[in-house]
Amino acid sequence: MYKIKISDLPALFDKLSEKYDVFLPVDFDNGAKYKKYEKGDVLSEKLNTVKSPKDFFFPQTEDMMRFKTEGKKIDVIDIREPKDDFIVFGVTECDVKSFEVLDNVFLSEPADTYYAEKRAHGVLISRACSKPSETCFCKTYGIDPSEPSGDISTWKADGTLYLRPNTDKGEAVISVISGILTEADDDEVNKEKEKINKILDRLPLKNLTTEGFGAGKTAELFDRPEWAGLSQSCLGCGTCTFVCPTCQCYDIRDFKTNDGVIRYRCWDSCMYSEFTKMSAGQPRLTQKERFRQRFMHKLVYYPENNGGLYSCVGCGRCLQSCPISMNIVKVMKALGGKNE
Amino acid sequence: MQKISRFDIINRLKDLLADGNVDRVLGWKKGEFRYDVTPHVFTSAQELEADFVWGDFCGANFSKYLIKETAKSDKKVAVLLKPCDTYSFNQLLTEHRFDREKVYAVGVACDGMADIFKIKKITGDGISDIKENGEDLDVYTIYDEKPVKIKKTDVLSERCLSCKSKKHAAYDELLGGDGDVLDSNRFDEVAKIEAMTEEERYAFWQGELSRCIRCNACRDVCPACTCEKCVFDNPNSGMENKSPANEFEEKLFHIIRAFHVAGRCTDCGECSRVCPQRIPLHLLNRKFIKDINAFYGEYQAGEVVGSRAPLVDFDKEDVEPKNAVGKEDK
Amino acid sequence: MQQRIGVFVCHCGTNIAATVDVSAVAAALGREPGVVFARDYQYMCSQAGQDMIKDAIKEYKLTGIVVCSCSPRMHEATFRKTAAAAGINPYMVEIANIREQCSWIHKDKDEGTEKAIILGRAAIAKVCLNVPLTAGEIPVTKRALVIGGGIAGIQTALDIADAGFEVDIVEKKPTIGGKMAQLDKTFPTLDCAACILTPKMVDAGQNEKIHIYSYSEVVSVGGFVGNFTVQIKKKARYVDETKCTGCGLCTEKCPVKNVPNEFNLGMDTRHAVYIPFAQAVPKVATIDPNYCLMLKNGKCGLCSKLCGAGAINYKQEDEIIENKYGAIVAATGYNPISMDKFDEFAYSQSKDVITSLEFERLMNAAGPTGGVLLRPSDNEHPKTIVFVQCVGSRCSADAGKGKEYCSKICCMYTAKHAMLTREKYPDTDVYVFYIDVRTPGKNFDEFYRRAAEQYGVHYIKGMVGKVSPEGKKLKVRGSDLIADKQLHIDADLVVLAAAIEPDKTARPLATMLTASMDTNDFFTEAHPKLRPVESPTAGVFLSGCCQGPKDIPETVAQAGAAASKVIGLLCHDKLTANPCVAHSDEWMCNGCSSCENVCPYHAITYVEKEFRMPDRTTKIRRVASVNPAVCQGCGACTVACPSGAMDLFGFSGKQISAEVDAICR
Amino acid sequence: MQVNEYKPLIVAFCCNWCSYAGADLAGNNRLNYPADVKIIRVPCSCRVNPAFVLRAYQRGADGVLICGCHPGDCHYTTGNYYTRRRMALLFSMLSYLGIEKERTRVEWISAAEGAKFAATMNEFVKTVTDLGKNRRLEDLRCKK
Repeated sequence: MYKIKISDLPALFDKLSEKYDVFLPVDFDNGAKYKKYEKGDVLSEKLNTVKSPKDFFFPQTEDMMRFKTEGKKIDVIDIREPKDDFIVFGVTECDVKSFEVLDNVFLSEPADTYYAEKRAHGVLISRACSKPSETCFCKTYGIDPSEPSGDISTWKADGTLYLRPNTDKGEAVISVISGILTEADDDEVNKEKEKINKILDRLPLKNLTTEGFGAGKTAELFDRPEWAGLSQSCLGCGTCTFVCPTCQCYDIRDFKTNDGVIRYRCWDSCMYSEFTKMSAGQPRLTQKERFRQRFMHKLVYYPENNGGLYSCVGCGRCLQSCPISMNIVKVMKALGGKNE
Repeated sequence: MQKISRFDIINRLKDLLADGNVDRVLGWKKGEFRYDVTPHVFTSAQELEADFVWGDFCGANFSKYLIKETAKSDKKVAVLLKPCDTYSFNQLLTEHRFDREKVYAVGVACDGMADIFKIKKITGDGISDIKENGEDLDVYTIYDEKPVKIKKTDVLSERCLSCKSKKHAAYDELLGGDGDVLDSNRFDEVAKIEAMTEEERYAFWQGELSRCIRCNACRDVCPACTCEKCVFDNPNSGMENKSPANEFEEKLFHIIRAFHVAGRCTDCGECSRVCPQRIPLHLLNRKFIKDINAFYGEYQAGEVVGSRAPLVDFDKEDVEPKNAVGKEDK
Repeated sequence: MQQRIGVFVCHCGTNIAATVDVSAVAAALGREPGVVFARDYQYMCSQAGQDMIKDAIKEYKLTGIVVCSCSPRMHEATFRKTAAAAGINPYMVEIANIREQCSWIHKDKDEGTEKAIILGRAAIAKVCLNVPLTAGEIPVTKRALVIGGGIAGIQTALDIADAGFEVDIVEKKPTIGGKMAQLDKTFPTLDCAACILTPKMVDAGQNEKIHIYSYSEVVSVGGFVGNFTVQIKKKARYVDETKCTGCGLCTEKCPVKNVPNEFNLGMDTRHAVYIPFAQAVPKVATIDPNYCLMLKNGKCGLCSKLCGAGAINYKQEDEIIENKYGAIVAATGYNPISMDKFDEFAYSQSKDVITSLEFERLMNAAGPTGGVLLRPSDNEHPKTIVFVQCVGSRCSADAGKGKEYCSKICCMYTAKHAMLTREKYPDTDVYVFYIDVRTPGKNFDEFYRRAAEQYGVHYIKGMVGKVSPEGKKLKVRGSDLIADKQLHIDADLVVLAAAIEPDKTARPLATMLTASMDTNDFFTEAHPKLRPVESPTAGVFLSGCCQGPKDIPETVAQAGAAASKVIGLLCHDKLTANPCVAHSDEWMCNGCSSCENVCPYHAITYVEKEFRMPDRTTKIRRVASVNPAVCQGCGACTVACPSGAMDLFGFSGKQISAEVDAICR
Repeated sequence: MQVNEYKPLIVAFCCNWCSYAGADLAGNNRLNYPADVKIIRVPCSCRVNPAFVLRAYQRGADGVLICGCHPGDCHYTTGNYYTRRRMALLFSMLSYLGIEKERTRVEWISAAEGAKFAATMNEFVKTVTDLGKNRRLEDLRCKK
């Protein structure tokens, strides 16, 4: 365990940014968002950035390759360039856990090399959630925000930031800044953990459980009449999907340039009427079906294929941004076992 | 504090259901917290009693839902409409988007809606309850026993700060009385941007629009965006796209969207309300409204059913583009 | 299916080849995706060139062709026929305009070549998205409308009727005849205008195929070639045309006698009930509501009492008649311009300064003076007459008055006036001030020389600077450019050859007809050389001075030409429609009516239609439906439509975008 | 003196009946204007969708002209009146977003105004050349 005074954080970021591209949540007028560190930037106190750190590994739009045409000739060009190491700082535990969800999808064979490369170069520095929001429900999925993981875990207590490397990558980062860190014991951190756990007990969604969901529940849940009511006012926008740290659907598209084509991928949303459109049309014709797909995937299909792991981490972003305030919590309460 | 109480509204709605005038009600349903209210179709008095809410977070405009809702059954649906919602209601009727005969419109008086984002800016996260207390809101958090007292006027939604009308443009009956068309200051923000230099304007919008994540919430909530298939979803349109791939795509989407609703946008402000990135999208639509008023005479979309939108109309003496554009430039 | 495009680059002799490296263009375009054949040739539009295209289409199994040549306005139709002859759809042809919009305007060969390649690429990009279009057929209403009953309109109507088609004439005045009826003699033969016109008027009046709507105006025109719907307002003349025998008793007995007589240009008076002139057709009285005592204050009723036929009807109202026509001829004629802005000639100050048309009436036996030339001011014989030519014609654009064009007829009628004056009154001195004397016409110059040489008319090259009335005389100051001196003439009468301009009714009519006009309000012809009597709007034809100044023989010739075009149209039972029309994708349409609101032809209607939805439900939806026979293909609806449901064949959104992309590459 | 090597790319949408014919007339009369202007023929100026204008900028155009018949002289009677409203609003919006308003323009040029067509093109090319490359509405992907 290491520590550094909060007031010395600028020095830490300065030091880190000599070697790495450092990204950290910074407050903006419209909310917190990840930003590449520049001198003077201050770490946001807010837990949730509007968009999750998923963007660094699986960007909303990502060029994949290029086709260059000359007359009737076509060349295929790999446009990937070597990636440098980078640090994403201040990742909450729910967001850290989202990478487990994403890794299952992108790193299982055949691995997605675009994603894999970024994962290999990215360092996650997590932080404990000292001040959870009313919309937080990570505990529902067994995530402990007082005990963050990642390559390095951090806690803030009493004007001090405590750091604990968890991986080799983390150790490597610590070695860069070891000059400005001091060794510390676990006492303060344990106290902070306790404090956080007490707050967690006061959260309004503390009793939300996954009971009634998970692998093997398809038949039970698929035709439940509640879906109609839950989905009836869904606008079919992609807000929930695009702020979600675990949503991983994308579309591959071609953009016609002046002398060829750029093939890129971009996030897609199962809420969209055009999602997974095939030559015969869309498999899910109504918003009810699309709505159901999103939650069934998170709560049933994904766990079924990934050893029981849910593809929701309880970050609460969708609770905050859905235009009509319909969300996974309301779905779980309406359909789940003991969520009265 | 809203003028009309939840109790009065529920009682009237129960009567309507009981009379058999309507068999369902489009209203606001309570959520997990005070502020996460969801549009919902209520079908019984019990359901209304249990879940109906009316208060400072009932911002959602139901007009657009009527397209879908009226197509479901031959029975009438009752809908609750705030004054600003009634303009969208009329505009949709002008565009033949639903059958007026299948709707029973209940106008509700509105004293403006609160913006949870503004509240959280003051109180921070962890809100456990919000209670209306006269002109104030008492906001309780899990971090403090005592509430934070906030003046409602300090956390009013942007659109409500420049409310154009407390008068209902359409209704079958009113609850809480009717107000007046207001002499609003809604074009001040537009004028402020117009007064910037070209470079400043560019930088301003660059900053705003670069945040767009193309979630389509603005479009999907917009009562004027009722196309069967949006050009941005249609591969044949030549501008279909799913992502804000770059600056150009961001601008293209928002310019075309604003243009498509120009003359049809009633300025209900839903686009800005729902934007997860809090881009002031209404300032694009309002620019068109301001220009239309200046170039072609005052026009309020949705004020009257059947009025002819300025872009499908003309006057032989209309101003020339070169004389119209950028007169306010420095 | 993958398109197989052929590209044909025309040299146009050296018109294109001089500034565009045509073989380089062909080579570059041959490398474009989709192009399987490209070559250049000296004259693509020649028989050999067209044969080359046809052969290539067959040999290379082309699905579309691009011709890089002159403007599509010139030869698009030619190459469409070529394509059709070779078995591909005529709408699979695009033209890259590398002559008018490239070789002729650029001097640098590299620049010209580069631009030609880009224009060619745009055409290739477009043609790849072309779809075969089939022109629909539209029925033709076998009836024509002639607007204007002057000599142009009469002749057109007679010729159309001769071919066996029904034809209606709409004339705003109570009688047909027009300006020619007001003329005395006609140049260069000096035969009497009435003698040659009135038999034609009678012919028109008696022809079974011709119906004359006199004292009537066109108020609206809808529809399109072959199928116009026209509303004609028959103004109330308070006389039942079917009963009036034209006996003229009422026009003699009417107590209101002081009405300025417009037929004589206000130089004498008529009664409140009147027949404009003796040979009027129809010979029916008309009551002038501005003067009739009965109509103004309900007192009098004399004419009604006198009329044996019982034709007077004070309660008559304007009537709107709606008819269908296959073709419309505009023959709205001309008027002399107002002299208001020409104060230097003292027109408004002295009654003895008159216009040439007024002079015609003064010389006419049926005119206010019974054909004796008398000064309007004192009824004395003028001894010195000055004719001023080009009053308001050939003015510079910045003069702020007058017209830039030559009115064409003034030189000849002034020579006629001068000659007739000298013949009838040899004691009169006649001066003609002119800028140029223009006499290009059969026997015209001979006529003018006779006036100057045999009749002793003093032709003075120069312009009159000022006319000032002094006592009984008019002091005329002018310059003689040949003698290089200032002239002062004490004249008794000054005659101004006022410029002629299109009738004021022509502009609103053009709007109704969607026919275009030039800046002077003359109707524009479809092609100035090759289609001089057709307007650019299909089914609308031009006759007489509404298209440009002309004399009587030219007018009659053009009237006949217009008639032959009308006959050529009406003898078809069906017409081929323009297939480049709008069409709506009903699945995209949301029924908002935006397109309906902007359509100038009411070609779009909304229908409630049952749809089988993708979710297997049935839904009734309100969707736009375009009548392809009515749509003219402007495309206003395509932009008004927010959902992009409306598109235009031949100019689809995708095609135009592809052109943009190709140009900006 | 420094020679300006910059050549702008200008897309001119011309209505078939007036402006395109005006351009033909300019050609007939051999009136020069820069080759930077590329004309796209449309039936009427009202066929020009704002999306086409934006697309031209996206693809690298530096200036866009929309040319039609003079108001009142539209071959289709009313098309250009709609053009006038649509483009006034579109241009105003572009200016509001900080995009140089001089780049986009509506011109009424009749079939008889060949000289005006050439003069307009000369003047517009100069205006756009002075403004320089369009940077604010271009899509860099197109050039990749």
